[in-house]
This record gives sequence, structure tokens and C-alpha cells, in this order.
Amino acid sequence: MDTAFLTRWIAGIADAVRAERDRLTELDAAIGDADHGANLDRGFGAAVQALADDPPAAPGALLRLVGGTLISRVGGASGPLYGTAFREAGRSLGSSGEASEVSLADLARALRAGLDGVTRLGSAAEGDKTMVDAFAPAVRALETAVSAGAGEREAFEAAASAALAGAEATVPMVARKGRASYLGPRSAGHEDPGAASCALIFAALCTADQGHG
Amino acid sequence: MDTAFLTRWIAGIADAVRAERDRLTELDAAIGDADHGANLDRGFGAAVQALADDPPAAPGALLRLVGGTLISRVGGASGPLYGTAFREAGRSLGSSGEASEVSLADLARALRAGLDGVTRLGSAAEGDKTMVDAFAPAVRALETAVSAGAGEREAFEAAASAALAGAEATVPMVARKGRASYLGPRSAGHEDPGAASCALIFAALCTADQGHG
Amino acid sequence: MLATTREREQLRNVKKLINSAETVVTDALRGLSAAHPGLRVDPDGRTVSRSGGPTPGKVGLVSGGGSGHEPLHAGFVGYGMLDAACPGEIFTSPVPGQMVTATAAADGGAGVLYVVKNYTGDVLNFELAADLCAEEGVEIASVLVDDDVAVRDSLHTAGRRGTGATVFVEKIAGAAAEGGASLAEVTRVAEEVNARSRSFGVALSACTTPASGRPTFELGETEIELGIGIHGEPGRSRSTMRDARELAAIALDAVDEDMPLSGDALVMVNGMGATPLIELYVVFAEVAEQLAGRGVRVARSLVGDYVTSLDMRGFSVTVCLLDEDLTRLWDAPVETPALRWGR
Amino acid sequence: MLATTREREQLRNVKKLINSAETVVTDALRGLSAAHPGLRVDPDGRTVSRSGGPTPGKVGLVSGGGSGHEPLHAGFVGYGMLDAACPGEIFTSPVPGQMVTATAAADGGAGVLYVVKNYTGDVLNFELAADLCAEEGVEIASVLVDDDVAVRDSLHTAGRRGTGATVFVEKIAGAAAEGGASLAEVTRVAEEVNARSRSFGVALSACTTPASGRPTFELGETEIELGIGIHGEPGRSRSTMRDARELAAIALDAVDEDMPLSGDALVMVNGMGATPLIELYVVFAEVAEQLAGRGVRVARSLVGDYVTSLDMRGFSVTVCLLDEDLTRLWDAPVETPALRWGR
Ligand SMILES: Nc1ncnc2c1ncn2[C@@H]1O[C@H](COP(=O)(O)OP(=O)(O)O)[C@@H](O)[C@H]1O
Ligand SMILES: Nc1ncnc2c1ncn2[C@@H]1O[C@H](COP(=O)(O)OP(=O)(O)O)[C@@H](O)[C@H]1O
Ligand SMILES: [Mg+2]
Ligand SMILES: [Mg+2]
Ligand SMILES: [Mg+2]
Ligand SMILES: [Mg+2]
Repeated sequence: MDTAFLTRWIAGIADAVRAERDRLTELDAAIGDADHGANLDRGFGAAVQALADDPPAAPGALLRLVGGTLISRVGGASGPLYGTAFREAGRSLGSSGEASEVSLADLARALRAGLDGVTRLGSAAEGDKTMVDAFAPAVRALETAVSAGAGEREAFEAAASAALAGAEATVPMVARKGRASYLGPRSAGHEDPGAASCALIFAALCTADQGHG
Repeated sequence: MDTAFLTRWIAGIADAVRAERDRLTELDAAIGDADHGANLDRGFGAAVQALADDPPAAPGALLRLVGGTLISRVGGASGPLYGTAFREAGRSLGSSGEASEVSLADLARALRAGLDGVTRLGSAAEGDKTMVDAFAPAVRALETAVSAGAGEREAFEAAASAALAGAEATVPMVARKGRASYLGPRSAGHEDPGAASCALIFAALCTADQGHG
Repeated sequence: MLATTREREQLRNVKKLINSAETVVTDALRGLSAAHPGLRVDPDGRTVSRSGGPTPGKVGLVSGGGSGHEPLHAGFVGYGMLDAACPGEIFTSPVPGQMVTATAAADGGAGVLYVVKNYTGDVLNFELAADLCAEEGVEIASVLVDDDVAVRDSLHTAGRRGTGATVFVEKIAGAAAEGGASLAEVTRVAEEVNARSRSFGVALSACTTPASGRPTFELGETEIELGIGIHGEPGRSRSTMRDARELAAIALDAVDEDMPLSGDALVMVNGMGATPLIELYVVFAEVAEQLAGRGVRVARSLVGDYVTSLDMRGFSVTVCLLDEDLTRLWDAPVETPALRWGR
Repeated sequence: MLATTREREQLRNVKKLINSAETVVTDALRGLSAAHPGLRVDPDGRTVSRSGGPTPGKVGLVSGGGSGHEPLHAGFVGYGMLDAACPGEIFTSPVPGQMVTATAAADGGAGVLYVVKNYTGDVLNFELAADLCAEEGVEIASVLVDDDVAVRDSLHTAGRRGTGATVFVEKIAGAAAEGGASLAEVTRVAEEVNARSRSFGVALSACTTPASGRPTFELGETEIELGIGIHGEPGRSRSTMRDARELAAIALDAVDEDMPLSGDALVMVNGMGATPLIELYVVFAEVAEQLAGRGVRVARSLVGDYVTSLDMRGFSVTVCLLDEDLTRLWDAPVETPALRWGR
């Protein structure tokens, strides 16, 4: 995968977030503060713009630029968290003399680093009803696909459906992190907005791959 | 008519105002500030109480007490206006060595004095969409009945229906006095709350008379 | 005292933070008293005055009117502004007796000025009170505030309403009185402020009085009222919702048409009671920018809830054309619950 | 710039005094700037600081958070309180870049204290900013405000929210900083105020964000939310409407259970944005009376809109147990748009 693929991925996330903006906001209204859709729309919109303004030469630099843009434009909880995820993913791809192509295994490692960044910063574990509940199973699915020697399409589809399942599994959970935790038991019965947006991010890998193929 | 009659009259007004409190307030909400029902309920309730606490010996003193109570308890535009009406009516019945009985002609003269007090204080003329539009025709009807030698019942009924007709006639008027005047042409199409309450006051003369007969 | 069942039912329906419609004014005055040791509050007698009593030799300032406009007037009692206020029932002018008590609490021997908003009820009751006090030998003067351009002035009507300019009159006349001016001079200053001030108000929603429990009028989802007063009355006309820029222009046009704007101005963007501050600042941004475009400099300003109409959503704009004297009096120290600087 | 048709449609539906959902924060900052010459406002960069710049040798105080809580925080920038504030989007923590700019505007060489309300977003973004500023050689300390007793504190959750006590922390730490205290001392004072403060909030209605145009939750005609935060989140539980007396008791019980009340207290009854002042005074009357019944003296108080949640109806009560030092710092002069005395 090259910068073109990753650029398509980010553009696909931005499109999906814009299309689902109202749904994300509604999910956040139920157990948060009704801004998640607007936050990510602003952030990924800015990321697409940043990539267009000054296209990075290498995949690592590209992901770091996306992460930095999210941090500097989103705010809220999701800005630093997703920003860190992309930044750490970019960092894991090496910082000097970067390759212009990354393998599926590289990407899986990068996303694992991103996930580690998120849990380090936010200290949420799976089951806390956060984006981690979609992120973690998606990374595991990717790693499993890599171990099994699967192709990109197959791997991305596995990751996307793991993320989606993870997001859906947040519905009955009682939140222990983020704003939803203030609701205590009342947070149960609603999908976590960050988990829902994380599912969109992994689904966009498939779209980017199809655009490629 | 004696103080017992007048006491019944005031009690009858208080009852009518309480029963019609919501209607008066709604009329006032449409073209005023939604307090006319509460204002008069408070005022005539207090007047009934004042008469019970310290029953005046003469009709003039009774009407003056009612007027003073309205002034000191109602506030708003209607407090000073109705208060002045009753006070001036009481004054016209003489202030020393007052008779304990007043004739229909005395009462007509007293209410004329009350009306004069209202127009002097508020400088509203008929057609301005105020209580004067019910008050003035009612006094005229009373005076006509007196000239024609009518009995009390007949005279009161004439006054009451003149007041009611006068109140109803305020509906199409454009207000030129009081709060409703701020609405300009939009005040048309609504009955004036003060005219409506004035009709209740004259209707209560009939009830007081029936209670007597 | 617990609310009756019917009252409870009602207060649940309108969801107001009150104990009962009957006690809301008294209860709020109890709260005012507990919050402001600088005030002497008589919740039952319904008067509020400076806790130190009248200032000997100073002209006293008294105002009052219906409740539901908080912080007006009780929130403006204190050094540099009012000496006493008398709050009536919700939207109902106070009675002469309250005014007489307030006058006694304000009378330092140099006469007392009544600041009266131009409503028939306020005018009549203050007139009756002035007569009673004059009989007692207190020198009384009155200034009638009538700044609302939504109402056409005419000899044959009740005239324009008094709204936002009341705050300006009370502050500036209060400073003059505190500075030792005579009753005639304080009255002149108050009249001048009124003459140089105009207001226009817009409602996005009606208000609900505790007693009636129902909105004073109904507005559709996209309807607004232009030219409203401060008692939940409908305005001069109904219109459709616009953005803040257009609403500011409508208000300023109405003001400018009545009193051509120029020079330095004191400008208030006032919330009607349920308008968030962030929205008032948005309106103020438009007002200030458009005034600049009309060659008017916003020299002094107030943004917030000063003359409200219970839980109405909306705003009013008041403009007062300043001169040097009025600016100096505006800047003079003031120490009241709702307006404070320099002390 | 005119709003797009879709935006216009939306703003008509929600009837807010704005130009567009996208520009509301910028527009409000333009208004703040026009109204308060004592502030330096960058509406696009979203920072607000004292117009005189940093005070050399003084510890700087910076706070910030999502917009929609006005006057918090920008309304508390000025002498004796904050040096700079950075407002985020509506209900969205600001980004580290804003905080870095605000820090530069606050840094007088004696270090900078961040006053951070305990929300994941605020905490994370201020952490990132602190790292960046520390790299630049600025000494940074942070105090986390977490006064809301509606949320159970626990190691495994995000912890209690920061709400009303933020005003107390900013005022009292601001006075300490103005008095020349060191960064360590200002931080200690801020932490002490937070430790001695608790809040509880009640909503009679949800709020509507400009972007979504819909209430954040729906309440029936007789329903209320108990234990709400300041972002339109639903509370801990839904209940039925009560009178002011009972609601005050519910709030005070919740506070007292978490922090037994005694002695002298600084008490705030805060409106959520669309609550008329008359109702806040009614609530304050009950709060003060019930505190007296619990042996607590209301030594100092605030009644009004200080930490709001857009157009939510409701109130919060915050109690801070005072000692002599804190009382002295509370009484020290302050000159900001929303809090002013002694100057
Ligand atoms: N500590 C945390 N760790 C991981 N994810 C978190 C954490 N706190 C919040 N989140 C995620 O952030 C989402 C909310 O993002 P957003 O609404 O943009 O920010 P905010 O909560 O500040 O309004 C939540 O739905 C959740 O998935
Ligand atoms: N100048 C006036 N002359 C006669 N009646 C008046 C005048 N102004 C007002 N009114 C009467 O008073 C009524 C309103 O009374 P009320 O609602 O109790 O007082 P307010 O208008 O102060 O709220 C009006 O409906 C009208 O009939
Ligand atoms: Mg959110
Ligand atoms: Mg009325
Ligand atoms: Mg009235
Ligand atoms: Mg947020």
C-alpha cells in the first residue's frame, strides 16, 4: 500500500463521517454531548485538506500528518485519541528513510501501535464502552489475517466486520470511560459513538482497497 | 339600598371575578399582560374581607372602603381606576351624617361620579377600548331607567345588559389606552378585559338585588 | 407552607422553579435578601432599600414596577443607583402603599425622584403615591421612561412604553444624585437620558406567567414577534425567523428611524430572560458592527439580562446617545446586585 | 457571509440568535471583543486574554473548555482571575494549539496554572498542550476540577465532572496569583478550593446545540433530570417535577452526603442558561434557609448564570466550605466581564 492508497483511505473516512455525521451526533446525544459527528467531520475534512495541500511522500509521514491534523483541529476526547492513533501508527512505520510502500503486516503493526497509543492516553480497556471496543478487535482481526497469509481485501473485510461487531457489542455495556460514564447504568442500551466511528474508519479500508483494485 | 345590599353586591362581584378569573386573564393575555383576572380576584377578595372585618355603617363609607382597598391591593391599571370609581361613588353619597339607605337615583348619581373619576384619572373616552366602554353605557342605562321611573330590578338589568353590550362592542375596536394600545391594529378582534370585568360588576347588581328580593 | 394540590399540578405543568404561583414574588425577595446583605428587603411589604437607610442630604431615587423583569428594579438598589424599589405582583404595577414605604426609605431630606416606566398602571399608582407623599411634606418629582420605538407616540394613546432605557436612567440619575445634585438637576439628567434613548425588542418565544401557566401567545416554529414589550404582550407584528445579523438590522433601523443615530453611544443588548449569553454576544457583535457602519461608536455597553420578561426568549437593543457628562455619570462607581464597578 | 439555505432552515427551526451553526463561537467572540475593551480577543484563533498582556512576575492562569457555558471561561478573564481562556467549539474541548497560544498570553515568567474541568477531552488536550509548553520552557501546573457529586468517583471511571466549582477555583486561585503567590502556592490554593467544593444540578429541559438543532434529550411535561452535567447530557436519573423547596433539598442532600456541610460557606445558585433570575432567587431562598437549618452559614454567595449549558432550563447548587484565607481571597478585587468588585 502506498500514499495513494492511504490518501484514498482518509478521503473515504471523511466521506463516511460526513454521510454518517447526524447518526454519530445522535449516538453522542444519547449518552454524551451531541458533538461527535461534527468533531470528526471537522477533523477528517481538515486531514483531507492537509494531504491535498502538501502531499506527504511516505506512508508514515502521511499518517503522522493526519494524526497531527486531528489533534490540532478536533478537540474533545476523540481528537487527541484518534490523533494519537494515527500519529503513533505513522511513527511505527519509521521516521527516516521511510519506505514508499507498506505491506499488510506493516499496516497491522502500525494500527496496533495506534491502538496502544489510544489505550496509553485514555487508559480504556475493552468493555469500557469506547472506541477501543471496535479498535481492538479490528486490529486483532487484521493480525490474524496477516498470520493466515490472507490478501488485503480479505484482511480488511475481516477487520471491518470485527470493528462493526465490536461497535454493536457496546450497546449493552455500561460506560466506564469518557462522558458516557457519567450516566452510569443509564449508558446501557446505546451504541458508543466513538466505537461507531471507529467501525467507519475500518470499513473505509475496504473502500480504499476497492478503489485501488 | 342599604349596606347589606352593597355588601352582597361586592361579594357577588368577588364571586363572579373568581369564577371568570381565567377568562379575564385570557382576554388580558391576548392584548395585555395576562394578569387582569388575578388582579381583580385579589382586589375584590380583599374588599370582601375588609367589609367583613370592619363593616361600614353607611353606603358611602362602604363604597369608599371598597375603593381604598382596591387601590391598596390591586396595583396595575385597574386597581387605581376601579378603586377611584368606588371611592368617588362613595364620596358622592356624602361624607358626614350619611344616610343608611340610598335610592336608585342616588346610586345612579354615585356611579356617574365613579365613571367621571375613571375618565379623569385615565382620560379614556368611549371607543378607546377600555372599561369605560362598558361603564359609560351602563351608567347611562341606569340614569334612563331612573328618569323613566323604573324599579330596581328593571334598572339593574338595563345597566347590566348595556355593560355587556358595551364590552362586546370593544371586540372590533383598536385600543387607544392602556397596555392594549401598544398592539395598535392588532388589538382589534379581542374583547377588552377591563370592559369584560366591568360587565361582571354591573351584572352583580342584579344578583345582589335578587338576593335581596 | 406547602403548595396546594392544584398549584402543584400547575407548577409541574409549567415547570418553573417556584414553590407556588402565589408566593413566587415573596420567595424571590427572600432569596434576594439572603444573597445581598447590602439590601434591606421586606419580602411581605414588598420593598427593597439600601441597608444603610436614606443618605442624608442626598436626593432619593425610587423605582418600581411589576415583578418578572429581574434584575430590574430591586437588583439596581445600592450605592450610585436606586435608594429603594417596590416590586409588584408578576407584571402588575405595585400599589401606592409600597411606594410610600419605599419613599420613606429613600428620603434623605433633599426630595425623591420616581423613575416610572410608562405604563398606565405604573403611572397611576405612582401618581397616587406622589400625592400621598407630598401630603406628608416630601418633595417628589417623577421621570417617565418611554423609550420603546415599537409603539408610536401620540397624544391620544398611552404613549411609548418604558423598557431598556430604565437601566440607563436609573444608573445615570443615580450617579448624579450620589454626586450631590439637586432634585431639579437629577430630574433633568434623568429626562435627558430618556430623551436620548430608544429601544426595540424581538421575541423568539412568549413567556409563561406562573399564575396562568400558559404562554402569553403562541408562536410557530419559524415565527417571531417584532416590537415586543416586557410583559409578554405580543409585539407590533409577527414575522419569520431571521439570522442575528438581520434581526440586529431590524432593531437598529427601528431605533434610527425614530432617533437618528450618530456620535458616541451607550448600547445595551438585553436578554429577555431565557436567552443564553452566547446568543446575546452574537447579537451584540452584529449591533456593534452595524452601528460602526452607521458612523456610531459604541463607547460603553452592557450585554446580559437586565430588563427581562420572565422566561421569554429574545432580546432588546437600547441605544443612548452619550455626551461627556452622561459618560462621566455612567462611569461613576456603582454597587448594586446587578451592576457594579468602581467599588 | 450569509448562512446557507440548509443552515437557515435549521436555525429557523431551533430559533437561536445566531448567524449559522458554523460561526456561532466566532461571532460570540466578536461580540465579546466589542463589549469588553479590557480583553484581547482573537475570534478566529479562539483565545481571549487580558488586553495588557501577561503580568511580569505573576503566575498566569489559563482555563478553557467547550463553548456553550458562557460566561465561563472567557467572561472570567481579567484582573484577579484568569489571564487567558481558550473556548472550543460548542461542548468540545479546545485543541492544544489554542492552549499554547493562551499560555503564551498568560506567561509572566512565574509559571502557568491550567484550570481543567475533569472531562476526558479537556484533560487530554490540556495534557498535550502542557507537554508542548514545557518543551518551550514554560513551567506548567494543572488543577483538575471535579466537584459534581452526581457522578460517583472511582479509579476505574473518568471520575467526577467539573462544573460550578470552576468559578470558585478561578476566582480564588486568581486572587492568590494576583497577590504574588508562587505557582506551587497558587496550585495548592486551587486544589484546596476544589477539595472543599461540591455541586449538584437539575434540568427542567434539555438544551439544543446549534449544530444538531434538536434537544439533547426529551423530557415529558412533568419530568426533570436530576444530577445533570453542563453539556446537555442526561443526568443520573429522571424524576417528576417538584417545587423549589424540594429540589433544593435534593441538591443539598446530595452535596452533604458527599461532603458533610458545616461552618461558613460560599454558595452559588447557578442558572443553566434559560432560567429566569426570579426563579434562581426562589431557589436561593430555599438553599440559604435549608443550609441554615443544617447549621451552615451562607457567608458569601452568587446567584445568576455563571456556568451554563446553552439554553437548558434548570439550576445547579455549588457549596464551598470557606476558611479565613479563602474568604479573604474571594473578597479580593476582581474585574472581569462576569464577576467584578473592588475595582
Ligand atoms: N478514555 C477514553 N478512551 C478511549 N476512548 C474514549 C475515551 N473517552 C472517550 N472516548 C471515546 O470518545 C468518544 C466521544 O468523542 P467526542 O464526542 O468527539 O468527544 P467528547 O466526549 O469530548 O465530546 C466516545 O464515544 C468514546 O468512544
Ligand atoms: N387609561 C385607561 N382608562 C380606562 N381604563 C383603562 C385605562 N388603561 C387601562 N384600562 C383598563 O384596564 C384594563 C387592564 O387592567 P389590568 O390588566 O388589571 O392592568 P394592567 O394593564 O396594568 O395589567 C384594560 O383592559 C382596560 O379596560
Ligand atoms: Mg461528544
Ligand atoms: Mg393586565
Ligand atoms: Mg399588569
Ligand atoms: Mg464534546
